[in-house]
Amino acid sequence: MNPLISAALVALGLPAALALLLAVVPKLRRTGKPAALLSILGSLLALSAAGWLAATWLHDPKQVLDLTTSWLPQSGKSMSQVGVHLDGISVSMLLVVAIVASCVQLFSLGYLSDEPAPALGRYYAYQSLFLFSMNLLVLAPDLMQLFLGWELVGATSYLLIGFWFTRPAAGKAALKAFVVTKFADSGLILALITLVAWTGSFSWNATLPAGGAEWLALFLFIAVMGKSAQFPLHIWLPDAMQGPTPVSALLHAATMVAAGVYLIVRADPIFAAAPHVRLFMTDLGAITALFAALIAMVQTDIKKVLAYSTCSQLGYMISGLGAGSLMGGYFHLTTHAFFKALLFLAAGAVIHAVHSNELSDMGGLWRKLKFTTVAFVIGSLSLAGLPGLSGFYSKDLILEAVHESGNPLALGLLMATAGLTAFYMTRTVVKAFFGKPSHAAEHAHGPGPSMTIPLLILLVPAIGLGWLAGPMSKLYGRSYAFHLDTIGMVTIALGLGGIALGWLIYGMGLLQALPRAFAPIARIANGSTVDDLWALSYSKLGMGLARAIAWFDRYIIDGLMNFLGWLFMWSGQRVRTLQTGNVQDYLYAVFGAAALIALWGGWR
Amino acid sequence: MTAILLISSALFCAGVYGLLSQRHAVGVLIAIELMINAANLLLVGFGWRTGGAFGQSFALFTMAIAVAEVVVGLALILLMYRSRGDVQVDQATELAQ
Amino acid sequence: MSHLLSIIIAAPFVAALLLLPCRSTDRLLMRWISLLGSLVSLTGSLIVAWRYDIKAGGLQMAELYPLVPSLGIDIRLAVDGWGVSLLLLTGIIITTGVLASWTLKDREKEFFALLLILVAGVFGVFVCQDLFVFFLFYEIAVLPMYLLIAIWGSSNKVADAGPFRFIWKLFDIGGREYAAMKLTLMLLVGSAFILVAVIALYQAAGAHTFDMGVLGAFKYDASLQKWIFPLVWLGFGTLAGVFPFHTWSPDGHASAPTAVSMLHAGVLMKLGAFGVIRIGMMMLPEGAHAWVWAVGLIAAINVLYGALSAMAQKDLKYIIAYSSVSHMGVVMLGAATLTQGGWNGAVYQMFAHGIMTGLFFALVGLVYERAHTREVGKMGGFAQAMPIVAAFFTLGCLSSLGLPGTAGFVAEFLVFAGAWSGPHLWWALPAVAGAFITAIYVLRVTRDVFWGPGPSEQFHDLLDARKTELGALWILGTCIVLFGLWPRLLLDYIDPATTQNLAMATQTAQLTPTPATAVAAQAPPPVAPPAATAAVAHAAAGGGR
Amino acid sequence: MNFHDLQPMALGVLLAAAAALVLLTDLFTKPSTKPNLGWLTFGLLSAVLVASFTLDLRGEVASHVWRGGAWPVFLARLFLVAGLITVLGGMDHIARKWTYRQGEFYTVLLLCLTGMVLLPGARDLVLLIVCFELMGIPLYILTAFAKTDSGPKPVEAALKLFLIGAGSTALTVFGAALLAGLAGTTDMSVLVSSTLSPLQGIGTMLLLAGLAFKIGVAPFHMWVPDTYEGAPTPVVAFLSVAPKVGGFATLVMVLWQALPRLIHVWGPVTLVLCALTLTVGNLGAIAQRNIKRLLAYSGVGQVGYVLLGLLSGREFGVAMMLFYLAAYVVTNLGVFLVAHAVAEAGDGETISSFDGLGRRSPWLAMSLLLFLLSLAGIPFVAGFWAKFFVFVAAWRAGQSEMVLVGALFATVALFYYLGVARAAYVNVSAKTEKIVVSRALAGAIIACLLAVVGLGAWPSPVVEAAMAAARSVSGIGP
Amino acid sequence: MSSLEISLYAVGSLTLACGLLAMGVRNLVHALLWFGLSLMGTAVLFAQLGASFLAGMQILLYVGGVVMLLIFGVMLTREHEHLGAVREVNHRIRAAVVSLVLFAALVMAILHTPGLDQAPGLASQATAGVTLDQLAVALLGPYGIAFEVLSLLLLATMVGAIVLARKRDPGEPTGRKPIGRQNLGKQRIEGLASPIIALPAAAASVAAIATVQAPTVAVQAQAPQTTEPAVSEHESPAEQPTDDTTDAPVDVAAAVALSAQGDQP
Repeated sequence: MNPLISAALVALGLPAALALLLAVVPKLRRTGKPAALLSILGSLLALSAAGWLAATWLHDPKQVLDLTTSWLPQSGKSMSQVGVHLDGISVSMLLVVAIVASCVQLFSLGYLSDEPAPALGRYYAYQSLFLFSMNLLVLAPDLMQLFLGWELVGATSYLLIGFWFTRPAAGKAALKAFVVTKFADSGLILALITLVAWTGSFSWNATLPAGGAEWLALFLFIAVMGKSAQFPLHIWLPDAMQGPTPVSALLHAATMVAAGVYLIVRADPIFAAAPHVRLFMTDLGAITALFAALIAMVQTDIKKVLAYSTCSQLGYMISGLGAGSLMGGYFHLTTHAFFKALLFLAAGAVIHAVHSNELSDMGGLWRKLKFTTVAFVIGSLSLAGLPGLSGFYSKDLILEAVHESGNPLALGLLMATAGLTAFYMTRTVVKAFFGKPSHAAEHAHGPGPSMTIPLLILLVPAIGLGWLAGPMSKLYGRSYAFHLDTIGMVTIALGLGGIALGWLIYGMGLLQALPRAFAPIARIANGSTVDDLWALSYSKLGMGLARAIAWFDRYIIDGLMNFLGWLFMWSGQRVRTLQTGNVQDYLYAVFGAAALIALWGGWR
Repeated sequence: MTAILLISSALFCAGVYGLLSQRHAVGVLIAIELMINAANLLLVGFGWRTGGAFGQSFALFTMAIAVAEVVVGLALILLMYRSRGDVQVDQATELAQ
Repeated sequence: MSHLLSIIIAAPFVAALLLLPCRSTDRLLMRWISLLGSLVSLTGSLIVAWRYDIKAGGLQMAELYPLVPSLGIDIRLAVDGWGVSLLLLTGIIITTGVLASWTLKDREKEFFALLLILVAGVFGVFVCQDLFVFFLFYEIAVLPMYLLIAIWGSSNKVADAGPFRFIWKLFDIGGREYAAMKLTLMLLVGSAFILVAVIALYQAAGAHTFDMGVLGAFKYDASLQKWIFPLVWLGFGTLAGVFPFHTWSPDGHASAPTAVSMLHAGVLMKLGAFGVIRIGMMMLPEGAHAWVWAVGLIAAINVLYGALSAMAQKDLKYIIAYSSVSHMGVVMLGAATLTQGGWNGAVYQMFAHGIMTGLFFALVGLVYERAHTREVGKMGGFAQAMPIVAAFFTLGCLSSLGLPGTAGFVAEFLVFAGAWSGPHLWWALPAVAGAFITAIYVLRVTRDVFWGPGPSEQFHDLLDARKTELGALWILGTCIVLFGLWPRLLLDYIDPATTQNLAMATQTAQLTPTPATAVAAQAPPPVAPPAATAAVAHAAAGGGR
Repeated sequence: MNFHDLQPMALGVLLAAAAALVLLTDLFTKPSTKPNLGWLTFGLLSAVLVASFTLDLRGEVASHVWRGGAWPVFLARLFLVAGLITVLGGMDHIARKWTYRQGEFYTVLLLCLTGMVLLPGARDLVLLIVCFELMGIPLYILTAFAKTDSGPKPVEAALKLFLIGAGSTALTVFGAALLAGLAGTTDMSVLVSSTLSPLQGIGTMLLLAGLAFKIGVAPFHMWVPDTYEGAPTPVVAFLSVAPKVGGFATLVMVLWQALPRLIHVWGPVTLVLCALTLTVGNLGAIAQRNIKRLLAYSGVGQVGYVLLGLLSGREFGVAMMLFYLAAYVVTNLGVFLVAHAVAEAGDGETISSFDGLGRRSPWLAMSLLLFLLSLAGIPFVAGFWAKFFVFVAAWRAGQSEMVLVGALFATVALFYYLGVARAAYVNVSAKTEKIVVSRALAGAIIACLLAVVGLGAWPSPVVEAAMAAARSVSGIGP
Repeated sequence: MSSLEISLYAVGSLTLACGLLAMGVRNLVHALLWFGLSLMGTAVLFAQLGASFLAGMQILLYVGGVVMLLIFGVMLTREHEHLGAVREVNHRIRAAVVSLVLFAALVMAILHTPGLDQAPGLASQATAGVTLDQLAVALLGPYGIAFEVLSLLLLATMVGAIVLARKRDPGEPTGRKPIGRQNLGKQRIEGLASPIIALPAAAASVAAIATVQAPTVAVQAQAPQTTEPAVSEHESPAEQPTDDTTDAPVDVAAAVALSAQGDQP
């Protein structure tokens, strides 16, 4: 067996084994810290395997390795394969996932130190399960295994969001997250069954009948909208912040939400043949980006800001992919994974220190948490697209692609979003770290080593990844040459302008008129009409229909059955009263019947 | 032969009429005897028509059966009288519905 | 002639007989006897699975015992791929059922005896190849239900409303005797239809044997098939919870004690679906072909209807009962597609849903035993008191909404794929919508019952599952995950059997196998059990003119 | 006419002798030793039953007036079994209630049995009617045997039975007169080829009406519930079983044997009567509170199925009908004896008197359940095979709708049978003391139980015997 | 319309009239009398049809036996005067409808049945009818078995009627309630008297049975007196010894009356 494949199997199998072990052996799980260390060890091993794979692929990007076995036999042949498929795209994503996952697991050790032991054990069981399902998704040889990983990731996100199940809000959020994603996943199911109906297997580069790619792409995109929180289905992402911050960092920033983008990248042959859908993607991505950015501006909870920012960046990636530049979308996914994870973990450190998510409780933290402030600032600068940092390069690629695809509307929206992103990140940085310290921020205490090391690790790619664009493009099998043109210049200007504006308003307290202008947007955001729309449709439409049908079943159909029973009882009663007890009537019956049949006998 | 048939049928129907309208147990017995008598008449008639002895012997047997029934009937009527005090057939509705 | 199959059927029966003499005081002995009986059957079905030669396929381990030779009725046992998986399911469910009812208090002797007789009937149906004895076992499987529910069941109140309000005066709707009687009568009306169909088939095929192989291969004329199929479909469909005749299942399951509802929803409803496919579709191809649109339509309604009404229920057991109706709809939908994928999915769903419902009802039994209420509104925050039950309940929920990695997904996916590639495309849509709605109400129940702050003060003795119940939960839990992650364990058995059976169902129907599944249209006649003695053509076949 | 050529009728003769013997011994026994009269009758009956197996009963007596063969022997065995179980079951009751008139009871019973045993062989209309009456009249006497000891009910029951019975005899005689007269002879084998005429049609109908009374077919069944409720239970057990078999045997011989060419006349009428009987029988039983009235209606319902068997063809239909009757005899006797045992324990005859039987006497409850399941036609008990075979026969004769109707009514039937089973097992009653059952009665119930379960498990031998009997009556077999 | 038919019609209509009156009259005894007359009418018809023996039997058996028996039945069960033997009639219309429907069916069938009148035997033996020895040969030839079975029937009827009609079973102590099995033993001493009475009763019943059997055996030789058994069955109660108890006079009279009536062979 090829050592590379065995490495991939280790990356896949080890977290699964750990998750199973922690789940099945309650005693081990209840020990708490040791279980956590075991899980972290597993993720580190997976990281080393991923790293080794990435290294080999870097100097031989065209290599493709497969190890699959039949999973669903049908009439003799096998309908779907399960196993490991290694190529440039999957290896790079594997590395990203491994890095972020191990950092998060390490970080969680410190962040959740005051959790009771069994809960901690349960948390790390979920973490290992998540790592396994994400790897399963990444290494999928065909769309079926991708779907397996896809749903398992959704389930683990449900479990992780609802980790603190005693809190009703967490319960509601977990359910909402799972239901919305499940709703979108029916799109993926439709795609799969169409694919199997046409081609008999689930591989993405099978030949499709004419026009088939359009339908398939549309179904796939519906699932992506759900998972990657695009405009109408984004409502679950902000609520998902109920889960512990490391979970938000891992799932709702770097990996899980990126799965949608990964699906588009993976199923590129299908999307390539579906121009209309790609156009729709670009527009939708742009709209989501702007919409999320606007709402992020008025958020008071630091995690909500980052959540909406993720939503907006995902819009970016999708519109990039829609515009046809696989390189742009996928590279942005990678860079975003790192600096957004960095931002979330830093925010986690802050929350851990201040014990509250609200920006108003923070302020002037740069004195107490020096290193976290540096990390957060670099992360936000990279997000804002400061040239030199990784964020700029990937965002620039996307803007160029959208520009080349000739979609001025989308380009405008995306440019505006770039500016807004810089603005709200500065607002958050200023509100949280500079400004006058609030009461809680007084006695905040610095994060422990287990929290700072992951931040350090994540800082490196957040800064340096931009320069590695060349080798990464070879991995993706696309050409890349960095050149700065007018679009790049304008975005840089917008970014710097946004930072300056943010500093002026929040840092210096000038131009207070602008925040008041944002008030109506705040009302829309908090009211989040889209959210109510979904809730309303569920309670009125869904439950109403359900109650109607339940009533119909119990009182009409069941009623009919009871009526039948009643009818027999009633007729039984009638027959019983026929028996008067008087011999005269009996004789009458006998001879009446005799006369009748005699009449009939005679007539025949 | 049609004469015999007509008469015996009429007698039979008279018996049926009596059977359904009598209230006294003995009355019912009379009706039944009348019906059986009609049957005997019919048998003798057919016997006469075809000349075989089957008619008359069959009639003899029926007579014997009829008498047996009367005897048992009377015994029952006696019992009914003893247990109910009267012999009105349509009052005997102890066993109903 | 191996005697394995008859041992599997006889084991519970013998255990039931062994129970009768022992005194009602030695409780443990009785439990161990019934557990032993079910374990023998379980291991038997495992051995059958082990010794079943997948390459050869077809009917194996045949056995023949004459019963009424003059009419051509003899107990003919054999097992094909489907039989293996369904035997396994029944074995698992009865073992876990016995484990789950370990803490039963009153008259457990009769309870276990009736339960074991019921399961013996079910075992018989799955392996029987003689149409008449098939019907015999079917009746045995249906009958103990009445006593089991009427004596050990529980009553629940139903508000009187709607146009038939006056009936509430006559029956106490929702009570356990009402539920038991309704269940038995509706199932028996169904079996009346089946009886007529059985006789019709027997008569049309020359009235000398009841051997399913012969009756199946016989070419009945199309018009006869056209009116026999609905009889078979409604007859078995009533047990499978087909739409208009499903009303017995919510009341029946809600009133039945734990083990009984586990067995009933878990296995008996599969009996109905198995009957429809085995007799309806395989023996009456033209009939099936003519009526398949109705079966599919009703099945699609079933899925959506069951899911929606489950969403509005307030009693825990009713929710699960309606979800069984919805999942059985998926099975019937798979059967109605007459495609390889659909049938694979249908049989797999029988297995998967059996395990799931078994787990659900076991858990609900535990919760009811401790919290003495099934009102979802009253309960809350149970996870703290009983984490293991909460964990297994969540696993059950994830499986019932079709999360990949659990058995539920594989089955549902195969059915959807089969439906989508089958002649009626739009059936798959309500099914997918149904799966989605299942996700809503199932997870909402988990949140209402288990999550949330601590259990309210009225639930003081909420202790977690003990060892026997734990054993049951572990068996079912591992099955769900095992057959979810690696479906080939079962599909290797089911798939070849489906190819053969489907060939029987489509060979005379001129239904060109749908292009997508490229069914290898080889149609080997089912391997007739070795040297079945030709039934004595009894002299009275002439009958009266 | 010496004894030798009465060989085929040996069973009848033996029974008559037994009756005389019992009557004589009754004279010389003191009241205290009267109970062993019951055992004497039991002994004599079992002796005759054994004789039916050992003696060669084929051949004809007095120039084909009475013909032996498989048909009379099968039915004779059925009657003897019914008689045996009734005597065994009722012995204790009779000895206690009618200590001084036991002898007469057994004599009349034996004479009634003689009539029944001689009935199937009769090939002559006169002999048939006389045997029919010999079966009928003793029943009036037996029903009224409790005289006025315990209230007016038995007498009223007997009176109703008598009045309707006498009326039906008149009908039968008139019908027979018409038929015999037109054909010019009373020999049934000649009757077959008689010329068709409307008068003959009316004669057949009247004869059918007269015979139908005995079986309790729908419009003529009015006496059944009242008589069953009024008369003493052991007599009712016998009354509900033996005359029905006798009635059906007569119907088979008259309709299939003597008047096959008139099938277009009596066929449709019987079909209508069968449907009516099924409906009235099953519906009537639903709302009943008294167990004996319920069993009366259920008996009427069962007659519907037997009639369906009768209709479905001369040979296979009749064979299946015989098997159904065999199963019915054993099951109905069993149920009545269980009801009797419960009534003897002082509980009365309402269904609620069965409450908590499961606890008070488990074996009695178990046998009750099995009997009820057999009546309802549930597998692995005699009743299921019976119903199934009748359905197959009916289907083969083209009555497919009736099969569906029959199957659905079987479900309705299960409703009220389960009602009784529910009372026994589910309901809890205040009384908890064990029900003590006398040895003889227990023996009878166990005998029925073994027969029902035996027939259920291995019906083949009885099926073969029934087929042989059917062949012999339709003139093909011996 | 031969002369025979005319006379048949005449007598027949007469009989019918008496029959109808028997059914319609309000007073029961009158009904009984009319019934007797109609029976005599039938007897005349029998005679006309050549069945002279049968006519004799009819008179003897029906008119003599049955009617008398019924009259006694009425006398015995005469409830207190005010009710009177009246039997007013309800549901009269219903009964009339049924009988008319039946009659219509019969008449229709008679008219439609061909060949009723020109049957072979009609002309030749119009007068002779069936001779006595032919009848006797038939009774003992083909109907021999029926004859024997009939005797069994009459035995059963006799035993049954006696059991039902008697007020007190032989050997039963005078206590009204039938004693249960358990206290049978105690009765032994003072019950000594009962066996003494039982002995002659047993002897009497043996004799009765013998007389019944005897005629049937005897009759096998000579045909005519066949119907005795029908008559003789009332003899056995005659030997019933008059009980020593002072029961109500009515039933003693009944026993005597019954026996008296049956004595004239």
